Amino acid sequence: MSAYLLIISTQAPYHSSAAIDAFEAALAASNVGLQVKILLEDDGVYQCVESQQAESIFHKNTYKKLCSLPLYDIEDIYVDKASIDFRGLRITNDGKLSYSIINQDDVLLLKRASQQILVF
Amino acid sequence: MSAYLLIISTQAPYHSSAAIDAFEAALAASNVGLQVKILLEDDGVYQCVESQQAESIFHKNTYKKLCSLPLYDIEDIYVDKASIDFRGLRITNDGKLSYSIINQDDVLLLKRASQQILVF
Amino acid sequence: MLIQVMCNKLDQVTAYIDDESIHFVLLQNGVYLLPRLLTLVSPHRIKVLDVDWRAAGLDAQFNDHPAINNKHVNYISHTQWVVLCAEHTPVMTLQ
Amino acid sequence: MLIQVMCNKLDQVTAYIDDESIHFVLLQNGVYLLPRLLTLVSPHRIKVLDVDWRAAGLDAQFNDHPAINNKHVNYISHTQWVVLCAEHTPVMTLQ
Amino acid sequence: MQQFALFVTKSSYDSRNAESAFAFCEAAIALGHKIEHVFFYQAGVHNASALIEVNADEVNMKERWELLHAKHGVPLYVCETAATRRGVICSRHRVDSDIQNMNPSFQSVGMSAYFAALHNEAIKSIQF
Amino acid sequence: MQQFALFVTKSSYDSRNAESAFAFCEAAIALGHKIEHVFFYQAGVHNASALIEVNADEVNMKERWELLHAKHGVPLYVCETAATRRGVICSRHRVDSDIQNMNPSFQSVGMSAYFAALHNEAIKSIQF
Repeated sequence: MSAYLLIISTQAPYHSSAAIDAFEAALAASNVGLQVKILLEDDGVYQCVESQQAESIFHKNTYKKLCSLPLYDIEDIYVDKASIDFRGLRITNDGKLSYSIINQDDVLLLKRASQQILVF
Repeated sequence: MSAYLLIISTQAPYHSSAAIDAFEAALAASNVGLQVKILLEDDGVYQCVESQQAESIFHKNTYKKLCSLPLYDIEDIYVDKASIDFRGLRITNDGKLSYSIINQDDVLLLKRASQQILVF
Repeated sequence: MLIQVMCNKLDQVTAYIDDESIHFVLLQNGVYLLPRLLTLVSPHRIKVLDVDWRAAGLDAQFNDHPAINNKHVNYISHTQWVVLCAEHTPVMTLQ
Repeated sequence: MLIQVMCNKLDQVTAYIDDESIHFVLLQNGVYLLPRLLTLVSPHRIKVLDVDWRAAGLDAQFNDHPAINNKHVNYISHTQWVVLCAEHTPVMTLQ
Repeated sequence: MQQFALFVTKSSYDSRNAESAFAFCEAAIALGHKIEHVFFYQAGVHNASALIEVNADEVNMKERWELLHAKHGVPLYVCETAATRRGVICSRHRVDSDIQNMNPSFQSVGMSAYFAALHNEAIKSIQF
Repeated sequence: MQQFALFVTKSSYDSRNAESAFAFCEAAIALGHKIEHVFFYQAGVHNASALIEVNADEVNMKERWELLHAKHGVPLYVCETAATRRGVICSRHRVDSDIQNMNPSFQSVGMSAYFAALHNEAIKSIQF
């Protein structure tokens, strides 16, 4: 497997800028040709709730932003299953956003096998 | 009991500015004649570890700062016992700094009976 | 006493669940606490800022949650939030 | 893999305790994790930035802690910290 | 009528804190309550920066605070000590330079300004 | 010799993050390693403010970064987008104004500047 940058997004959308900061970092890295993988972990899993209504607080929908990642050649999006379960969410991979829900062992492998990691 | 402002300091010293920001807020409030009480809670209890060596990181000793509070007419300093115990600390009230170690019920009373609360 | 909860940290609020006189208003990341807080605290003690709840999009996620589904939750407007803050003393904020 | 721990949040590191290939360097508020982390992870996997540990002043608090008392803890200088970061790939930071 | 004093501790882009505080002010004023002042402390002082520029489709807190001040006369107080340490400077307090990056809708004050108002127990402090 | 690229995400007064990053740079350089650049993102962009003033007995990160740049030639890169949103402005990018509060030891760049360097797998990224 070739070297990749892993961007870990751990915060819920909107109330801090972390989610958007992670998104923009991923775009910039992919733009210069780095292989980028994204992991949503901890409160970051709230970003892939499809029914977000960001317009109610005049922000831009994070779910839709994530859906645009393949346009920027970022295809590898992972979501930590333990984080989903702990929060009682019912997030499945049948919406517009394509991602892999992975268990704790695979999350660890994803981190260990990366060349560089940034956590937001 | 007369109205008082409760300042709750919840962060360890140095690595964030919260502890010093709380200290300076307390001084300013006392300076204009408000009755101020201070509660150290959560990681804030690390501020009353007497053996801090802040000079190793070129900062000013938070314990010594707390010791100066009576000079600014702030006499009521409380430390949450549950936070001390959870961290395995052996903090006792026999050092230079005078404070009361209080249990969870009294912490709650202290908050409920306050007129205003600021949390740092 | 009113607690403005802006964070999704359950351990920050557990000290207050047994005191029936304490009320909670959930906003910002605090809205994510709602499903778990409802298992510990009676719904009448909890208010949720409506616009922040809708931004999170959690209605569809928890539509089989007993309290959320049965409309026992008090979703409030900014105006109702201000009224709450005027009513209670003190108001403490958890970020 | 090396994890730079700058926060005092045990739940942020528990996912890594069973993997013997993962090492920890504790700095800033991460030094406060040391007593609890030592109950979960072998001391050879933990390094503690010496100046930050001394600033916290915890030596006297934990002088009867088995590992801390018996000098099994690796307190390191800035130089040794850089060496560690050069040795391990990747380096992840928890704030 | 209730009187409120707001205490804002986070910067406007990194957090929605200032947005919540502003929404509170608008709703309170609409109800006939009074906002005595909004006080900016810690990273909240960055709200007073005159140089922040966000995209046209993003929430613009600079404009919102200016509006609150202009339309309703709400004093926007910035803790001078906290602001100086964080690079938000009001030239009135400098003799050596005419550099200033503080939004003129904001006013640089000592921290006591916040607490002096709290002697009036009718004023309720709300932290953001 | 190891090459490092540092990624700083916190402001200098609110956090000791920048202090740790600086200590890392000094130790690395003393060991003969190379700091390719220090990149400032999120609230880290406030490190580039020219207007920060701390007390004489407080850690002065502005001076430390200036020293690192002057003495060792380490490039200090500031993410322009992140900085603009947070009120740290470099006048070279503005036609409408001569306002500038960015420390001249720092350089305003696009975010790609950080990542382009990581194509070289010998360069190790360290986040602060």
